[in-house]
Amino acid sequence: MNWDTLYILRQEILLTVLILIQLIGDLSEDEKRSRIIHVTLSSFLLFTLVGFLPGEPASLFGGMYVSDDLRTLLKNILSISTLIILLQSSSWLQQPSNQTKIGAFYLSLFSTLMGMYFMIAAGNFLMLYLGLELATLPLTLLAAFDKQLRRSAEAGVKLLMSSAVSSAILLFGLSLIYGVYGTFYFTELSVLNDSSYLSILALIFFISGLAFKLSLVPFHLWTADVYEGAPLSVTSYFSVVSKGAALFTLMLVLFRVFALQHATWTLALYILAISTMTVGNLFALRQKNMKRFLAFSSITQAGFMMLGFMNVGSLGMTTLVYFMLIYALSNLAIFGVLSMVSNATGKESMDDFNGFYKTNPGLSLIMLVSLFSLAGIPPVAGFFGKFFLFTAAASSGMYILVLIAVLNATISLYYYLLVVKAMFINTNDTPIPTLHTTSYEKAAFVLCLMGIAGIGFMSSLYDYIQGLM
Amino acid sequence: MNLQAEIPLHYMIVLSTLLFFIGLVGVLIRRNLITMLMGIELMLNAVNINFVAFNHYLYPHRFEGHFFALIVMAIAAAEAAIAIALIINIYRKFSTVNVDDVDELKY
Amino acid sequence: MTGPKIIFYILAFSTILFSLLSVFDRRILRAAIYLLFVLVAIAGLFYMMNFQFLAAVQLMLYAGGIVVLIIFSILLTSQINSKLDAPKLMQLLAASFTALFGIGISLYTILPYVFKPSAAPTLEVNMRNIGLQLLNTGEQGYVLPFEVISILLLAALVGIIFIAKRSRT
Amino acid sequence: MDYSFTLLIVLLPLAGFVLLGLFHDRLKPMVAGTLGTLNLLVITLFSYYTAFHYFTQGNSESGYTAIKAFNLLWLSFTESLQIQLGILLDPLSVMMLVVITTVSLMVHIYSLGYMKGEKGFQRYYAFLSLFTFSMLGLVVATNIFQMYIFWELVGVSSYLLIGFYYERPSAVAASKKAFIVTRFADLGFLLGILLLSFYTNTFDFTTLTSMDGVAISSPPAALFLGMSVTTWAMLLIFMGGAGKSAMFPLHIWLPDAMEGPTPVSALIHAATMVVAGVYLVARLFPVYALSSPDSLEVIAYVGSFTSLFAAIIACTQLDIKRVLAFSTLSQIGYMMVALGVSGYGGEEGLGYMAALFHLFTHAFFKALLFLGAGSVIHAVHSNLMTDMGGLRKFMPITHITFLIACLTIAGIPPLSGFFSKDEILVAAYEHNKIIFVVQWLVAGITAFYMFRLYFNIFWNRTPHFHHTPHESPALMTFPLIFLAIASVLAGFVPFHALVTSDGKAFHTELHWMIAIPSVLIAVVGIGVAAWFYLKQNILPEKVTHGVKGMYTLVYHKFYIDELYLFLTHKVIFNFISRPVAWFDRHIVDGTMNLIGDTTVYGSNLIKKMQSGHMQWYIWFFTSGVLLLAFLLLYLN
Repeated sequence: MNWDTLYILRQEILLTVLILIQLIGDLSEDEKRSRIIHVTLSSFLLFTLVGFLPGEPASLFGGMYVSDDLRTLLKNILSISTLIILLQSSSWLQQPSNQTKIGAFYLSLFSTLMGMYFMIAAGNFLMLYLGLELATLPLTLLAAFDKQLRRSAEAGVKLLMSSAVSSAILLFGLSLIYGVYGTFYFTELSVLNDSSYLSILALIFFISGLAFKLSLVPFHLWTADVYEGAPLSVTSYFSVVSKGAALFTLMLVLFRVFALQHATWTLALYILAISTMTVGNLFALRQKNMKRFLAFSSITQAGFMMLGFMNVGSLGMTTLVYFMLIYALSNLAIFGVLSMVSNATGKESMDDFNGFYKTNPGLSLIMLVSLFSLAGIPPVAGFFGKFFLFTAAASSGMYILVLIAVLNATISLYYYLLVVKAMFINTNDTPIPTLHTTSYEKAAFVLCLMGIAGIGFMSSLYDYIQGLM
Repeated sequence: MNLQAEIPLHYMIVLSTLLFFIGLVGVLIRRNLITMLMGIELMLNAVNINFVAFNHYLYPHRFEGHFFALIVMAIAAAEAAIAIALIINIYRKFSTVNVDDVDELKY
Repeated sequence: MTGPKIIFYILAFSTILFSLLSVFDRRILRAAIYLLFVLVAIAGLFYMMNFQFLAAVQLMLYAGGIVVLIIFSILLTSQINSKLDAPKLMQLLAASFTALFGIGISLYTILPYVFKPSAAPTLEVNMRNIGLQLLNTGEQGYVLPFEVISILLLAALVGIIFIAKRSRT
Repeated sequence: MDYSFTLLIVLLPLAGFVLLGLFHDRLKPMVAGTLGTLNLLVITLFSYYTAFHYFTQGNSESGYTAIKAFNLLWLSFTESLQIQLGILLDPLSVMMLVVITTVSLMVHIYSLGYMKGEKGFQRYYAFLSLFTFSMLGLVVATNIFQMYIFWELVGVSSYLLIGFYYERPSAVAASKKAFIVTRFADLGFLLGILLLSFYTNTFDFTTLTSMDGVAISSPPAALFLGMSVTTWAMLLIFMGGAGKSAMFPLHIWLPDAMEGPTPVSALIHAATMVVAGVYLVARLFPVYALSSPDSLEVIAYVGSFTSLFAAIIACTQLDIKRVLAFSTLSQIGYMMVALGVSGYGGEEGLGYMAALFHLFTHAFFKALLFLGAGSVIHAVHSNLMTDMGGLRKFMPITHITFLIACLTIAGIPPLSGFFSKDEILVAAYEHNKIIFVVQWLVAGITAFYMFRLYFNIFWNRTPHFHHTPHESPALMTFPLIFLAIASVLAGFVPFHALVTSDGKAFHTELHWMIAIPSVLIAVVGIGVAAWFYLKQNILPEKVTHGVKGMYTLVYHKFYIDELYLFLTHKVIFNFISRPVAWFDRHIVDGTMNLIGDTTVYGSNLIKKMQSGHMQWYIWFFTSGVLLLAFLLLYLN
C-alpha cells in the first residue's frame, strides 16, 4: 500500500469520504439540513473532476481491482450522469417534506454509485458480484423513498424481490463458471476456452442477471412498475446510471473475458435484442404516464444497444460507449423537465403536457431536442449513436437484425412525436404554469444540451474512445 | 475425511440443483412476501453448496469458492434485512403482505 | 455403507425434505422453522467438506440471524396460527413446469460434463490460511471485498432505518 | 481555380439560421426578412459564380471532372471506410446549386410580401434558411453518409415548415404524416447505405461511381432471395428517394403537405426537396446503370405509373394547390422514367441528361405555378377553384405569368418544358414503347388539367368576390416575372454539353417524329380544357344529368361532341379518375393506417404481460432464461 495505490483508488476513496460526510451531516439540526445539499453538490463536482485526472493502467489487490483509461472513462460517464441527477434533484430535496431524507438519500445514492464503480473496475467475478449487489440493494431502498406513497413502497419491494431472484440465477451461473474454469479472475478466464454445453448454460445464466438490470425483454417486467413508483430522481438514476453500469459491465465481461465464447453470446443477445426492441415499442405506444412511457422507451433503447454487441471488436465497444453517453444525456434532459413539472404540480401524465409550449417554451424546446435525440433524428447526437450501432451490426453481416432495428426506430419515432405533439400542438385549459428554473437545474440542462448538440459532431471523442479499446 | 472417494461430486450438484429450483417454486407460488423471501434464501444456499463443493472437489488449491460463499452469506444477510424493512413498509401501507394485493402499478 | 456416506444421505435427504416442507407448508411459522432445518443441514454439508469456518458462519449468520429476523417479521405481520392461502392452480402448474424444466435442463447439461480437477497441491483449510487470505492485499487476498461489504452493510443499515422508521407526520 | 469559397455557400445559410433563430424575437419582422433575403442573394451570386467558372473552365476533352472543393476527414471506421464532410463539385451538383439558390431566393423575396403580418415571420425566415442549408448540404455531399445526414435534416426542416401554421390541426397532421412516411422510406435508404457500403467498403461517391470501383467493376455476387446484393442495396436506396420524391405508393404525404404556406410549397414541393430522390438516383447513376440494371427497370415503371396515376387524379381536384401537388408527382414521375430508361455514357445517357434537364426546367415553371397560385390565393382568400374565375381582369401580371407556366408544362414550343419533355419522350421511345405511350398520354392529360386550372381561375364565370381582388404587390410579382423569363429561356441551356451521365458532351437534336405528336396531344388537351372551362357553360353538368337530358341532346347539333364529352368527361372522370382518387384515399392511405392499427392491436395483446403481479414477472423472467438456454443449447 503506497501513495500510488491511493491515487489509483482516488474515486472510490473520495466516494467513501462523501458517504461519511453524509453520516455526519445527518446529525445536524433540521433547519440547517438543506445546507448539506450545497456542500454535497460542490464536493460531488470536485469528485467528478478528480475522475478526469490522468492515470496509469494498474491492477490492485492481486487482480481484484483493475484500472485503465477505458474503465476510468466509463466511471466518468456514470459520475457525470449522477452529477446531473444531483443537480436536478436539489429542488426536490429542498422541499420541506423531504428535509429528513437528504442524508439517507445521498448516502444510498453514493453507495450504489460505488457499487457500479466496482462492477466496472472488477477484475474478478467476486468483485463484480459484490459491486452488483452494492449497486442494487440500496437502490431498492431508494425506490421506496417516497414514504408517504403506496406506489413507492410497492416499487421497492417489487424491485428487491425480482432482483434477488435474478441475482440468484446469476450466482448459479457463476458457480457453474467456477466449476468449469476453476477461477474467478478475469485475466485467467480470458485465455480459457471451453465450448461445452455447461459453459454455455453458465454464460446464459450470468448474462440474464445483467440483462435483468438492463431490462431486456423478457427480464424487463419490473421496469415500468418500479419507474412509475419510485421518486423521479431515482427513476432517472435507474434509467441512466444503473442501466449504464449494467451495460458497461456486460460489455467488459463479454468482450474482455468471454471473447472466445462470442458465438454463444452474440446469438443470445441477438434474440434478446429483437424481443426487447419490439416489445418495448409495443408497450411504449400505449403509455399515458410519462414515467412508464420513458420506462418502455428506455427498454427499447436497451434493445438497440444490443446491436453494438454484434461486432466483436473495437467498433462494437466504441459504439456502445458512445451510444450510452448520448442516451444518458438525452434521457437526463427529459427527466430534468419531468421532475421540474412533477415537483411543481405533481403532474406526470402525457396529457398534462398539452399546451406546455405556450407556458414553458424553453423547457419544451429542451424536451423536443432530447426526444429527437432519442428518436435518432439528425443532426442531434442520438442519430449518430444509432447509426453507429447499426453500422456495428451491419459490419457483422446481420442485416436482418438491422432491418428490424430500423423498423423499430421508425415506430419509436411515432410515440416520441406524440409527446412533441402534446407539448406544441394540443391545447389545454389548465396548462402547467410557467416554471422557475433554479441555477442548479440550468447547469444540468446546459450540460445535457451541450452533449446532445455537440457529441454527434465530436469525431475526436469517437476516436478517443476507439483508441481506448 | 476424504469425501471424494465416498460421494461423487455429482451428488452434490444434483442436491444443489434440486434445492435451487425448490426455492424458485417457493418464490413463485407462495403469495406471502416473507415466504417468498424464504424461497430466495433457499436459492442462495443452493448456490453456496455449489461453490463449496466445486472448491472442495475440484480446486482445493485455492479458497475461491469458499470466500465467494462467505460473501454470498453476508450479502444474503443484508438482502434479508432490507427485504424485511421493505416488507414492513408494505405492511404499513397496504395492511397486508400478500403479494397479490400489491399490484397497483401495472400495464 | 460408510459413515460419511450415511451422514451425507441423511443431510441431503433432510435438506430436500425440509426445503419442500418449507415451500409447501401453509403454516408460515412452521415454514420458517423448516427453513432453519435446511440451513442447519447445509451447515453440516459444509462441515463435511472440511469448511468448518464456513459452517460456523452459516449457523451464526443464517440460523442465528436471518431466520430469527424472518420469524420476527412473521410475528409482526401475521397471526401465528394463520394459514397461508393455497397456491392458485395456474400458478402452481406454471411454477412446477418451470422448475421441472429448469431441473431437467440443468442436470441434463451438468451431469454429462466431465469436470477436470486441479492438479495443484491442496491448500490446507485452517483458520490461519483463511485469516491470512481474508486480510491479504495481494494475489488471492480478499481484503477489498471484505471492505466493500462493510460499505454495503453501512448503506443497508442507514437505508433500513430510514425506511422502517415511522415518519413524524 | 480554387473553389474553397464554395464552403460559404453552405455555411452562410446556416449562419442565417442561427442568427435569425437566436434573435428572432429581438428583430423586427421586416428586418429579419430582409436580412435573410440579402443573405440568400449573396449565396445565389456565389453559386452563379461557381457555375460560371465550373462550366467555362472545367471543360476539357475528357469531359467535366469532379472536384472536391473541401474535404474534412470526420470519422474512420476502418482504413477505407471513412466518413468525410466535404463539398463535391461536378456538373450535377453545380446545376443543383443554381436551381436551389435561384428558387430559394425567389421564395425569400416573394415571402416578404406573402407572409407579411403573419405571426412568427422571423421564425419562418429562420426555417427557410435552415431548409436551404440542408438542401445545399445535400447536393454537395461528397459521400453517401453526409448525404444521409442532410437528407434527414431536409426532412426535419420541411417538417417545421409544413407545420408552420402549428395552430391548425390539419397542418400539424400533414407535417407529421410527411415526416413519418419519409422516415419510413429513409429506413430503406439507411439499410441500403449499410449494405452498399459494407460490400464496397466505401461511403465516398467518387469511389463508388468510378469505373474501377468495387461497386461497378466487381459487384458482389452474393444472392439474397434471388437478387444480388447490389440490386437489393440499390432498390433500398431508391426507396429512400421514392419517399422524398413522393413516388407511388409513398406519395401520400405530398398532397397533404399543401397545408404549409404556399411559398413553402413552391420551394419544397416543386423545386428542391421532392427532386432529391431524382438527384439521389442520378448521383449513384453509374452504379444503377452498370451493376444493377434491374433496379433501373423498377424505377422506370414506378415513375411511369406514378406520372399517369397522379395526372389522372389531378383532373378531379378542386383545391388549386392540390392540383399542382399531383402535377408535381406526375412530373417527377417523368424524371424517374427518364432515369429508368437511360443507359450510361454518351448518347446512351440521353435519358439521364433529359431527367436532369427536366428537373432544371420543372423547378422554374413549377415554382412559378405555385407562386402564381399563391398570388391568387392571396387575392381571393381561398384555395378552391369554385371561388375563383375571371381573375385575368384583376391580376394581369399573375395571369400572364401563370399562362406562360401552363404553356411550359404543357410542352408548347419554344418554351423550356417542350425541350426537356421531348428529350424524355425520345429516351423512352428508344427504350420501351409502352412507357413511351403512357408518357405521351400523360403529356395530353397534363395539358388538360393545367388548362382546366388556368381557365377556372382566370376565365370562366366571375363569382361574387367579397372585396375586389387586386394584383399582388411588387415583392410578389417580381419573382413571378423572373421565373416566367427563366421558364421561357431555360430550354435553350445546352444541357447535353453540360450535364451528362459520364461528364462528356454529346450531340443531340430535336426529334420531330416525337415532338410533333407530343405537341399535338398537348394542344388537344388544351382544346378540351378550353371547351369545358373557358366560358361558364353547362356542358359538364348536362352530361351528368344523364337520361333526362338525352332527348334534347339528340336534336342538339353538338350531339357528337356531347358523346365525346360523355366519353371523356363522364367515363374518364367517373370511372377512372374518381376510382383512382378513391383508391388513393382509401386503399393506399388505408394500408398505412392498417399498419398503425395492427401495431396498436399487438400492443393491446401483450398488455396482459404487464399485469402488476410480481410473481408473474419472476415467472416470465426465469422461464425466459431457461427458454433462452434451451434454444441456444439444444435447438441451435
